Amino acid sequence: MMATLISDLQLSVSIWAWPLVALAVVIAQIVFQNSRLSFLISILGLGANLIYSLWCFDLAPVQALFFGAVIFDSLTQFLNVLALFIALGCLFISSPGMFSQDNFFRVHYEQYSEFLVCLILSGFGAVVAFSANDLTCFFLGVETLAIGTYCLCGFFRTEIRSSESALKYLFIGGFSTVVLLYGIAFIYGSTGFTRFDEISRVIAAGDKPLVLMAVLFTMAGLAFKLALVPFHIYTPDVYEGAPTAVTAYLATMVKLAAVGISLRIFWSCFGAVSEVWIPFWTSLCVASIIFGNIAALQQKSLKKLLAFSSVSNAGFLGLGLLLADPSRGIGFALFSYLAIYSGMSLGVFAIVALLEDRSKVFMLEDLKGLGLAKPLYGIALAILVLGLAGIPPLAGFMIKFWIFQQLVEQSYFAVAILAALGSIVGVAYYLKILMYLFMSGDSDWGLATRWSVLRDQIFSVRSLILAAVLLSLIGGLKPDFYAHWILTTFALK
Amino acid sequence: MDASLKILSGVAVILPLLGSCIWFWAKNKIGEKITGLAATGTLVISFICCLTLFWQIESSARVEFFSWIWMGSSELVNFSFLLDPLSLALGLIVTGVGSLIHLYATGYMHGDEGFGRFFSYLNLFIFAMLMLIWSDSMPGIFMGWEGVGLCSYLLISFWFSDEANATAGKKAFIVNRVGDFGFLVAMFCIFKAFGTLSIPEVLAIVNSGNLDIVQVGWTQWACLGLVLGAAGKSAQIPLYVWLPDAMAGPTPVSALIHAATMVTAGVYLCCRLQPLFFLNPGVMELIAYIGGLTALFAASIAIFQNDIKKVLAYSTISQLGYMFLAVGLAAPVAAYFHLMTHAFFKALLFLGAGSVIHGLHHEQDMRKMGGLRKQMPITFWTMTIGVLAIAGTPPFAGFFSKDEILHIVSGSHRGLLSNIAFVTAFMTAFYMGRLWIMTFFGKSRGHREAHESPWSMTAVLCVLAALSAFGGLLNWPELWGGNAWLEHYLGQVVTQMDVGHGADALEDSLKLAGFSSLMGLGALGLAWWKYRDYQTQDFRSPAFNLFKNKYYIDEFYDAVIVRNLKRSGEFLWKVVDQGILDGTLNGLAYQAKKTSERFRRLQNGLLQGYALWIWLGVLILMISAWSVR
Amino acid sequence: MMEFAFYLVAGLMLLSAGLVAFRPKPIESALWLILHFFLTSTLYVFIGADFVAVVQLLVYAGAIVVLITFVILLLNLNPQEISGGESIRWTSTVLFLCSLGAVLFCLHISTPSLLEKMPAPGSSFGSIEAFSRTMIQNYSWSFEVAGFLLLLALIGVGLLAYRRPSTRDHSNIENKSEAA
Amino acid sequence: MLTSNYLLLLLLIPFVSALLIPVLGTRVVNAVSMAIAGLYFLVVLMGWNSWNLSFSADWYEPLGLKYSLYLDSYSYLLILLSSFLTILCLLYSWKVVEAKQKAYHSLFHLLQATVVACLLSEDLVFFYVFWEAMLIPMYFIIGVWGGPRRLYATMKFFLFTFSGSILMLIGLICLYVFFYQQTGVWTASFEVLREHFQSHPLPFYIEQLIFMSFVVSFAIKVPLFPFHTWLPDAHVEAPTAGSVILAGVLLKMGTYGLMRFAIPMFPAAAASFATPLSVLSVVGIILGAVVAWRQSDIKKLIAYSSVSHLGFVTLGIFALTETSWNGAFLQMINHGITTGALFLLIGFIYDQKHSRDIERFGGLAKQLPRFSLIFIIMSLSSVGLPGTNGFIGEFMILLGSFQSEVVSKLWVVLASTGVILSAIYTLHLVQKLCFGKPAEDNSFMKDIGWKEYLLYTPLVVLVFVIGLYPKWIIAPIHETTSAIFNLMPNGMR
Amino acid sequence: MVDVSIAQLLFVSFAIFSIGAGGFLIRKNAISLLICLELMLNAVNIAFVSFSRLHNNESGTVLYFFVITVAACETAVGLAIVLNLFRLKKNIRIQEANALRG
Repeated sequence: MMATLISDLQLSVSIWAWPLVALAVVIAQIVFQNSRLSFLISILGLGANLIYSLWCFDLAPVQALFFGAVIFDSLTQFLNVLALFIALGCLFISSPGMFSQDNFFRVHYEQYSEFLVCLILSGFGAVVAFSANDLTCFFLGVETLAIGTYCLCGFFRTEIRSSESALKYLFIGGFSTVVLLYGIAFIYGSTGFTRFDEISRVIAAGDKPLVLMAVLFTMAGLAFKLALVPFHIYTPDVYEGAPTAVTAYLATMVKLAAVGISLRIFWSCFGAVSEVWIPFWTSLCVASIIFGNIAALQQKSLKKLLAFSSVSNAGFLGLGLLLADPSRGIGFALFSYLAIYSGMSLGVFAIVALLEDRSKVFMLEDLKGLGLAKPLYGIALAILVLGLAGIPPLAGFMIKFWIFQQLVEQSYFAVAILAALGSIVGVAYYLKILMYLFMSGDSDWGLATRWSVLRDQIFSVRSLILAAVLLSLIGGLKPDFYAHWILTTFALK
Repeated sequence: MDASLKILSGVAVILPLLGSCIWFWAKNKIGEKITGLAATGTLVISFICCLTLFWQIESSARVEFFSWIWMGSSELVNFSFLLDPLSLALGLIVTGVGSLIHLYATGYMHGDEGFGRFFSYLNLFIFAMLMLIWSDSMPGIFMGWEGVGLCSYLLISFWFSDEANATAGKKAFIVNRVGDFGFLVAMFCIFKAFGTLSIPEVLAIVNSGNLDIVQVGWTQWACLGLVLGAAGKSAQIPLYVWLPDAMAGPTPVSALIHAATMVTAGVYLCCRLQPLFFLNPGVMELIAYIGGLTALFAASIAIFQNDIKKVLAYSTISQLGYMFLAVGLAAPVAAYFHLMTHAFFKALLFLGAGSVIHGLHHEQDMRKMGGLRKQMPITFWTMTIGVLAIAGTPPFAGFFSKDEILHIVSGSHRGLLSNIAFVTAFMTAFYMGRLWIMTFFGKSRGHREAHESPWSMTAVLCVLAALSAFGGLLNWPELWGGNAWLEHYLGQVVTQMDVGHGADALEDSLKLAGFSSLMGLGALGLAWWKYRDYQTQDFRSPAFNLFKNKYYIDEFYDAVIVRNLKRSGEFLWKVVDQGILDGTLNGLAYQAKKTSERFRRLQNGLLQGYALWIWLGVLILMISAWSVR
Repeated sequence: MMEFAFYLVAGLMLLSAGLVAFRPKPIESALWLILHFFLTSTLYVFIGADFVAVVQLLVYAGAIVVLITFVILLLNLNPQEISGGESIRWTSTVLFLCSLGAVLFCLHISTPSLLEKMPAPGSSFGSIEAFSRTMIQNYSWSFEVAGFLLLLALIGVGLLAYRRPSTRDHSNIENKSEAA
Repeated sequence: MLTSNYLLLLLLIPFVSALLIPVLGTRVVNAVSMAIAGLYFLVVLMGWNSWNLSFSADWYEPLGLKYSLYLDSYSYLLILLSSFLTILCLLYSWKVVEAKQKAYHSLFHLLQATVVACLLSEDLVFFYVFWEAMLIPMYFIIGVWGGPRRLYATMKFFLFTFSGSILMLIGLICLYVFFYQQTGVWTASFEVLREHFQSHPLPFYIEQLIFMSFVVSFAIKVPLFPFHTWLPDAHVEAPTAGSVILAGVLLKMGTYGLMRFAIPMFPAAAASFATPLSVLSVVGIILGAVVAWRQSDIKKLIAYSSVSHLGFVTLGIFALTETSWNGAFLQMINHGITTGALFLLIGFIYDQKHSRDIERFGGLAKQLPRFSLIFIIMSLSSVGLPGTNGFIGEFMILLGSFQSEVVSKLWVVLASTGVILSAIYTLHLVQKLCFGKPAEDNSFMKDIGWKEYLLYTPLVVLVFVIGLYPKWIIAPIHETTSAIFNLMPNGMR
Repeated sequence: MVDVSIAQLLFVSFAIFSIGAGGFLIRKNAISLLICLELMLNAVNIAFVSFSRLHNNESGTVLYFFVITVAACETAVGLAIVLNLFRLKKNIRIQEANALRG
């Protein structure tokens, strides 16, 4: 028993290294009281974890660890790598405040270490969630992630918008948690087990009366995490108020976890009753694609606009999930979408974080003339935005293309057409961003930001942006590099 | 032999083209005189070429140059000439009269700033005209056909600073385009029927006589199209309206293009494709009636015109009506004969009028003329010959040609048509007499001192006078012991309806000739009686307003066609394009925006509202689940 | 007899829940919440989960509600602060929707297999020993995660609420942010 | 004889130059980009008569996507045209466009590159990618350097075209997937798909649906009535050079797509839709002409005349006879030359007078004789006067369509009335512009100089060379046409 | 030990949940919302325990424990946020926390 425990620990290093890093930061903070040091530690720790988990990325057959509570398969490892990337990205995005002489940032970044811990531990929650093979792990992971993000949203605690977003996120999140808990309760109640494999066995065995309820409530809870219509309703406010680094985190990490866990729940547990949940899920996704895009049309605030775009992208992710039946080995569209979309939105939010001025809402008008005043930022933002819009030859197009292809392949023709129409609407507001960037005529780009002093020596953020742009370009022109990785990881055809 | 033909015809055609390219720029360099003479010289050269061709070719010859439209599948159209009596005869007239008129124009256009431009257009016209009459393929003809249209457009709106001229030119071109549309359709039908557009091949197939009913059907449509085209080019009902306005151009142009050559292209086309028309007697009938009506119609208008050039223009239309009449009655030779004589005397008349206008410093209103007999004698005498010729008084050219047509009409036992023809002949004589008298007789009515024109103009007048005096000899009927040279010459390619031989035929024809000539003289006398002491009064009774206003045809077209076209344009633009199509789009966009606005207002920032949404989502899921279960 | 007691308890639970939810003063709701938790633990006793019942009392009633009450007292909200009289339309809508939800719920779960009485549980059900064995063996990983979750909550609360004395010019920042 | 690397050269030169130009010094930009354009033109000329080259490299192997290029005479001639027009545009913009020259030139080269890539691509997905990518440079050219309502116009242009092409995307994905499902091989290579679906036809209604999805997308680009309303706005607002490229090249992509992809792929479906589509073309011809006549804005007039001209082209295409196809393709090139020249001429006087109101001009023939001469020549060629290039094209189209089995003669005859209408509006324009009393405020305008001679002479020469001896250009066109028709089922020929 | 049907217990649980939801949706100050949240979580716990009883295994109980853990954490964080907001706005009226509307 001990031996198995130790071997499990050896195997799952890349998972429990997360809280280890967090603990290290906590201790360092207690001892040295130096937020830069904590930043360094967390970067190094997560980086080491990333390298490690890429290093021994083994495609061994599925292993259930810790008495079958954790499943350490290729999906877990893949998502773990993505999660590490995202966490590092968000750390980078949040880092510049450390160096700011500005009062606002000085005050808040005194507690940067706590910020880091929360971020890392919630990342750990995400990992736990999508590596879960058990309802308890799943629930605890999701909650860890959620509570961590609640705290992160409130990071700028002297700022009303930030605190409000935390408040809203917490209360609505708590409400949805209850819904999700009902789902879990019904899963458990209808089967009597908490391990996914047993659950799926029982469900496959015969129809249990409460399965439908289980599906509905779980779906509602996960749709909330993934921000699908109508459970997206909190996104604009929360995204708007939260510190931009946290917004990026919400737009990427939370969705990542939600997608991973939905894969496990829907395909591993409810795989046998897919005809029950597929219609509901599909309609949610299509609704979010169309609704999200239409709602974004009239948004004046950049972050809200990005929130809605993330809603529509969540719809695409959901469709990808619909098409990603692991038993048939066809998750390619989903995983590539996840990877590329996370990269692109990280880039976009990094730029926003550089340009924004916390003292007021970042309006679209504030972008006026940026493309002329700071062409490089302008072009980078343009490329990323066009990528989000799915204009070829950028990576954003390829991922949408693969989604469409698999939709057609599994003959969801109507869904494909609706999604296409939705993305037509979407293009309109992405183009609006470009208009503000380049076509506003006057080049007096006068958004006085607190970071303007150091904007040009923030190496980390600029490198992040550059990486995102490159991903968006190369991922479209030569998709092999990530596609092969995904395909080999999941042994897809 | 063939090579020489190629060279001769090539030179004849290319020289004017080159000329037109040169004169456009050259005038400022080399001066007016040289330009004019050189331009005339090119024409003379090509006239000589035509003459030599005329001597060399006894029956007919084809000269191939290079392939033009190549449709991929097969060589479709070549630049190649069909030189046979029809084309050669007309070619002679075009180049001959053309060079005369060039000479005349050197005098007439003296001192005009557009001198070089004028001659370049004129040369270009000659080129296009030769292409028209010599090409052996429908598209080739069409090229010339539209080319002459272009030149007439450019020349009518030659003095473009005056809006009216530009408009007149535009009108001419567009009305011609209507005809060309017919021509195009005709080409399509012919190609559909015979699979080729080369005239010799088509005629060969037609003459071989083994056509199936479908092909004949297509030829019928083709002929209708051709009639439309010919009507457009030769100013027949319903497309004659452009010709009177075309008088806005300089007088030499009116003489060359709108009297002698271009307008006769329709007649030429009908003669050229005669076998095709023989297949469709109905269409022939149509042509005959169009011609007759036009003749009468135009003549009745001409009587009431006061602008000297307008009178001539309408008389041109009416004479062209005669030609169509003849064509329609399967008498191409007669038509051709009249075409040639008409070319002579109408050119003469126009140039005479031009010389008058020139002498009166661009005064065109006959009511302001009068008594010019003394001041410009040469013009007077030559005009007199012209008037007599067109009035059909023996022994002038007009007499023979018109008489032949009258003869054929009366021989064709179509009562209406023959009556029309005679009445028209009478009217023709009358209004020509009116013109003659109002211009040269009586006392001068308030114009400044007139002067005789320079030699270059008068000389041309004399030459043309001679031609229109003796042009009748070309086709001195056999009945009257002549040799009917033209009839035999053209007989090689076209077939003339027989008008009978023998004593009684002779007697008839003599009667007819006498009658018609008496009629002409009578009309002249009437005109003399009415206008000899013309002051300012004319037919004043309102009964004549209809004629004075040219039957309100222009107004009619304007109201019925142009207006409606404009209105439909506005409709399509404002209603269909901007209203319906753009309206739908902008409406969609607007709706999307409004919906989005609603969604935005739905983000009311109230936490519990949001929670309610989530709760609603759950309920919706449950309800739908319950309802599908 | 026991049946009746069960129904009584259930009824009281609903009643207390109603009071918790709809009493205007937070402090009152907090107190009613304690009662509600007592009743809940009674229910647990009824269905034989004794240990759970105890924990319910200790943790919930003991810890959480006290925490809440404490905060309420800390904020010592003035009456006009808490007397948020909610509009009747809003209330009725919500109540309607909730009852609709309850009805749907009943429709969904009312299948015969669920309506029959539950079989008597095993002897060891609800015992500490059985519980802890399960917890330590099958759910050890979750247990660890729960630990980290608590740590996270701790630090999060620190992040949100704790302020270092060293922080100088707080007030003006707050004023600024209020102004914003 | 050239090797297939020639195609790579064709593809890469403009891309590289587009990337190169931004890093140049502002002073040399004009010269360098002109030089590159000229060089490129020579390179293209080099390839005369060496078509049917093909090149293929893996793009994304697992899904069988290839960068497979194929050069036939169709694509060659259009590439030639576009490189030629690009030179003229850059030459025109020499002293005219002062603002943001680098971006301007770079965008023109980028546009060139995307157009060439689109023309060369044989793989449907690759074709689609660049078909969309083409929009972006044009979007910026109109949006940045355009007129007052440029934002509306460019947005309309982009969205309109994009929405069409999304449908095409679904259509081609259907093909791509159906092929996979029938054969188990992933490929989007046009040739392969065409052969397969002619030997194993799909259900006819599906063929029709997919065909229509293609046709709608292409028809919007052409533009075919009733999808033409974006064209006038785009033309009016675009800078002169933009209009030239738009009219000369971009519109042709639509007809090219029809001839090269849509109809060869589904000849039967095409035949079944021939009547409605040709009716639309005829409506376009007449509507375009009549509406053009009523315009007071010169550019709008020419834009509507383009609608009319391209109506002829589409009529010829849908008539499905070799002659009409040859004519149609020739007419595409003619339209590029003639309308391009007209836009350049209008731009010439617009830049002097800053008005496009037809009423504000007049009597230019007196003040600008050389200009008027060229203008009249071009107008005549657009009227289709025999001896100019316009006649050949229209004549072959109409003659061929008249012989067609699928299109009723009545429509062809109606289309022929376009000959009259075109005369009406063109002469109207000529009269208003060149004839009549000289407008008093034209006196300062200067006639064309050596630069403009450089600009217009080649165009004038082409007008007559094609008009008098078209064989040299029809012969290559016919090669491809006959090749396409040989592959069609016998019923079609 | 009473013998009731699972449906009855579930009904109780869901009824409490609905009441809690109702309170959650209409109360006006943040603290009450937190309390209602607790109420709802408690309702879920009832379901867990009942199922645990139904299936006669302890997993439900374990879930119950983790749920109260989470409940505690959420309450703590929630209270912290409410405190913070109170510091900033001097009130905790939920409907006034709408700086992010539109």
